[in-house]
Amino acid sequence: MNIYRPAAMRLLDAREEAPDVRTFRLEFLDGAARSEFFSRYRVGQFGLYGVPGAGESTFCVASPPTRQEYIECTFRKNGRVTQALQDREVGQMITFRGPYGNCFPMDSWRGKNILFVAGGIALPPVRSVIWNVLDRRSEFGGVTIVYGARTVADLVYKHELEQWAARPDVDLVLTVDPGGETPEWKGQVAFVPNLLKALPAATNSVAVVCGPPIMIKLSLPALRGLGFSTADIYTTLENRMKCGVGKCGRCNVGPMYVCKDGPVFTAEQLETLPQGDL
Amino acid sequence: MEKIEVQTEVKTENTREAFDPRLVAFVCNWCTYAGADLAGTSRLQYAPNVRIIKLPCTGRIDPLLVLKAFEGGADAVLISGCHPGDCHYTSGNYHARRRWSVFGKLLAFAGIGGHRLYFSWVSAAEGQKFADLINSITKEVLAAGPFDPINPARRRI
Amino acid sequence: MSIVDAIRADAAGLLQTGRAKLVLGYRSRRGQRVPILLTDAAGADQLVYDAECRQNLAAYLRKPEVRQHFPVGVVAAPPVMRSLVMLSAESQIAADAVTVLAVSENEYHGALDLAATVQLLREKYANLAPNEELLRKVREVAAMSEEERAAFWTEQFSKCTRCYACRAACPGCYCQWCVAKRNVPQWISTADLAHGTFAWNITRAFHHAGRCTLCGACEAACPQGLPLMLLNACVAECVEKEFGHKTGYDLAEKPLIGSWRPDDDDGFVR
Amino acid sequence: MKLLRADRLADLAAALAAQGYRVIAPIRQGRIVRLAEWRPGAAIETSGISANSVKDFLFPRSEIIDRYSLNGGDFVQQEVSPEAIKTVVLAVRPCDAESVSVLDTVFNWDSNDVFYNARREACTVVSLACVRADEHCFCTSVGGSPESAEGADAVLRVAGGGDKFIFEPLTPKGHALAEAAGGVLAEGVAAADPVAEIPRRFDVKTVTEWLNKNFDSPLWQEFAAACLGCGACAYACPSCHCFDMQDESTRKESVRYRNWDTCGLALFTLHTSGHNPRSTQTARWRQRVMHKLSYIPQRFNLTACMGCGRCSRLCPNGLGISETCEKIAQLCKANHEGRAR
Repeated sequence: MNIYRPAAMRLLDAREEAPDVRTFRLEFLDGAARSEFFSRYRVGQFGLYGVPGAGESTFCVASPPTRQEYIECTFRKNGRVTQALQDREVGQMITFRGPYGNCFPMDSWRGKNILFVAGGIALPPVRSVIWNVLDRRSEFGGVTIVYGARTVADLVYKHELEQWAARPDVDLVLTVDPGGETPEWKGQVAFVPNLLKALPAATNSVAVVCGPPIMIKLSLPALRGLGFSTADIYTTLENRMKCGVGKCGRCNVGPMYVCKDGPVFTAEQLETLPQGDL
Repeated sequence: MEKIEVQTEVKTENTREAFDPRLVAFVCNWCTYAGADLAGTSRLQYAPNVRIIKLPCTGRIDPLLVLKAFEGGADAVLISGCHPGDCHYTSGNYHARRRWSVFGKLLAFAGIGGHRLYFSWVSAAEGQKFADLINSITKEVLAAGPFDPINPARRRI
Repeated sequence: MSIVDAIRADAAGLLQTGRAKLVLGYRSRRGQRVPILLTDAAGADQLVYDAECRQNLAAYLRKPEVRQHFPVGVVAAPPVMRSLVMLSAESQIAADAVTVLAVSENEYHGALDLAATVQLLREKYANLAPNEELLRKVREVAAMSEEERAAFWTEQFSKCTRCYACRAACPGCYCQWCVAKRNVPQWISTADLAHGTFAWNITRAFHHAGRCTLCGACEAACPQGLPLMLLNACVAECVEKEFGHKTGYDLAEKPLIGSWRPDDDDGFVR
Repeated sequence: MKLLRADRLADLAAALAAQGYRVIAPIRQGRIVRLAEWRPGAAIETSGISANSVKDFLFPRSEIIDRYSLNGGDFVQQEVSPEAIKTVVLAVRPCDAESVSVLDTVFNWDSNDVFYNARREACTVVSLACVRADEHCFCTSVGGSPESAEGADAVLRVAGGGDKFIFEPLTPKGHALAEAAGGVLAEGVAAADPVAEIPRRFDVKTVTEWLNKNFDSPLWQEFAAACLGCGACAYACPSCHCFDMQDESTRKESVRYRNWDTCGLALFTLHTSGHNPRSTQTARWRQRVMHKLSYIPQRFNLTACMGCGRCSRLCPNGLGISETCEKIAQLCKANHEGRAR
């Protein structure tokens, strides 16, 4: 079997989330590929989405394994591949390889409170966890979501943010960076790490943090301050990837391949990896 | 860029026996394109072998565009702009002239000779000159034969 | 005092007085001459110089790790001196960023600033003896038929692995975003395909029109033995003949391709 | 014992070619000796080490791994089969033959790479024990030896003061080769000449231990000072295996290539956002050394450097794995002595 050969997917729906940010809903053209995917897919894993002629790009699978009719991904148009992907129209085809990488150990979170912290375009990997938790709501304790973006326009999944806000069993804190608010904005105006400090202390809790490097860097001490141990703080790393299967060497960080040993790491694991200039 | 690749793409490989030269012309918006337009509105007949690509100025035409054209299947490339002194942007054509003087010689040294790369000045009033130019280049390329199919510049994936 | 002793003394002097925070020179390693980056005057006795010193040390001046040590001293033979002048003329280094330890095969001219280097180049090295062997080969290729030339270069370029050692070795390759790195669109194919290697090697040679000082570092660095100097010599000959341009003899020199004159050659225009 | 007259190496190549092998051998091309396809009349150079390595024929510079025919927004996947020509690589150095184990591991841990495996399956490696070494060779420092047979299907050993080779088949592929060679190999008895003496420049365990603990050492600045950031060392390296995947397309067809790539180039890790997590040449050189001598050993219990010395032989700037390792070993020795005192 050619491990570099992707499956063919059809684009069912493309939603504009924020400027240049789109969510694709995709279905497998081949039933066998679909069952193969869902037999292995766990939340936190990623895939390589591609357009023949342009190449492949790595994003997380943003839909949860609890919804098996389709997969979704959300990405910003930034380079050659993402441009080619966004040029695709509904009904056209793209390629997909995956699921790759490790996953969030959700079974070990049963009965615990979960704090989700996300920034900007990094909500998608967290979103698959959130929906997975909400689809199995009774298995978990309290759910708190802190999500921030630079401006109101940059918030993604606005429709779902409303759904979460309306749920009594979810605490949602939305924020935008100072200067990013609009007159109608009803949420917070602050940086995410600063808001974390105001949260109640952690008991029997895990945190899932995903965002730009600077947000992660500043959020970790804030979470430690709330009483989270580094083993209970999860994040997903990103590195440039090509093969996705631990061969091309591109995502190598210390002895780890982000594509095989990641993308999900605990803060405890991160401490053992090389810091600074990789 | 995508458009250039599409326009110059090899559809069928030319043979010496049935050779229909593909000429790609990179022309400036202000003089040669207007000249070509005049050739058209004046109903001047010229060889249909040319694909015209309009750019703001010859000063914008990077040698990589020419390499891309050869890569995509052009048998010859023409670069044409305003006469010296007439550049809409003052000096773009002077820059281009110097660039192509060097690049043409380098390309010839690398095996892509004079009947593959042409350079000319055609003003907005010179519809006849444009038609004659295309005819004569097409004739020359026809005589020279297809751009050697083993030439390294040609794209073979 | 021998040439090498004089270089050592001046290098140590530059570092001790703070006129340079780093000296780029050559050392001997396993019979080869390789670059050395000295920050401590005590290391100056490792410096050597002879005709085998082929790397163009001016290439280091684009490296951020070196730039943080400006001003630097550079051991430089005439082609390297010309590269330094070119870099200054193209605003890549400030005129006071380098002190030139000007040397040739049989003479050492002392630690000079760039203005004095230009003076020296004009007085003593205005007409560097052409490399006869190289010129003979250029004639040989030029005399081939077009088909032969295409075949010759196809074979040569087929050896290219696109390691970009030629680019790394060249001081003229100071672009942070080399066109070979750009992928929107993919200007130069990265696969081992003839059109990609052709486009890379031709573009590299062309981008050095008016920058190349024929120092030979690119060809010396090429692990596959490509005759890159043939291309460089072809371009250098053209720019000198057509535009009277000789790289690296004028601190106010305008980049050749970025400038023009109304009376430039018009002969090839239809 | 099978013997081959030293002047009949080309006859061996001819005999194997006649049996349908693609014969790869070290051949002089201009100023360098390369492993290249042998053609009748070409002399096989056995004196030095080739500029390229066996890697070129198992994991080529570019290889097609996927293919599509395009039709607007739709595509049809086309069949791609690994290109596996029956090949023999003649007279490579023992270090080259050993390096195959690294490629085997990387391309087969976790999942199997059919393209690599098909070539590997079709390839017979005949190594030539070294009776000469140059100042860049350091196989003995990384656990290798000039007479090692590891990874080879057959070994040639110089005998009779250089006038013949002992041909020693080791694997079924090697025996098949001996059979294919037919009359070129004669039965006889000979004693192998002494192999090259290659001084141990450093102890690889000490170096690996230092590397495991010293990612942040300020010394990396010094080790990498002369590096100008090209891929010459990695592309020549028999065990460097990192790659890129790039599409080449026309309007009707798209082909996905796997091309060599290297951590020495800035583009390797650059994110689309413009952020480069490995932003300096110092960090890139560190990655190359670490990957070979710390990360792969930790992960696969292998040393990914065979001591062929190609990196330092080729580098115009005098960098090489051995240079860096020697500096580290000296440092460790000095530290050790310092503590002892």
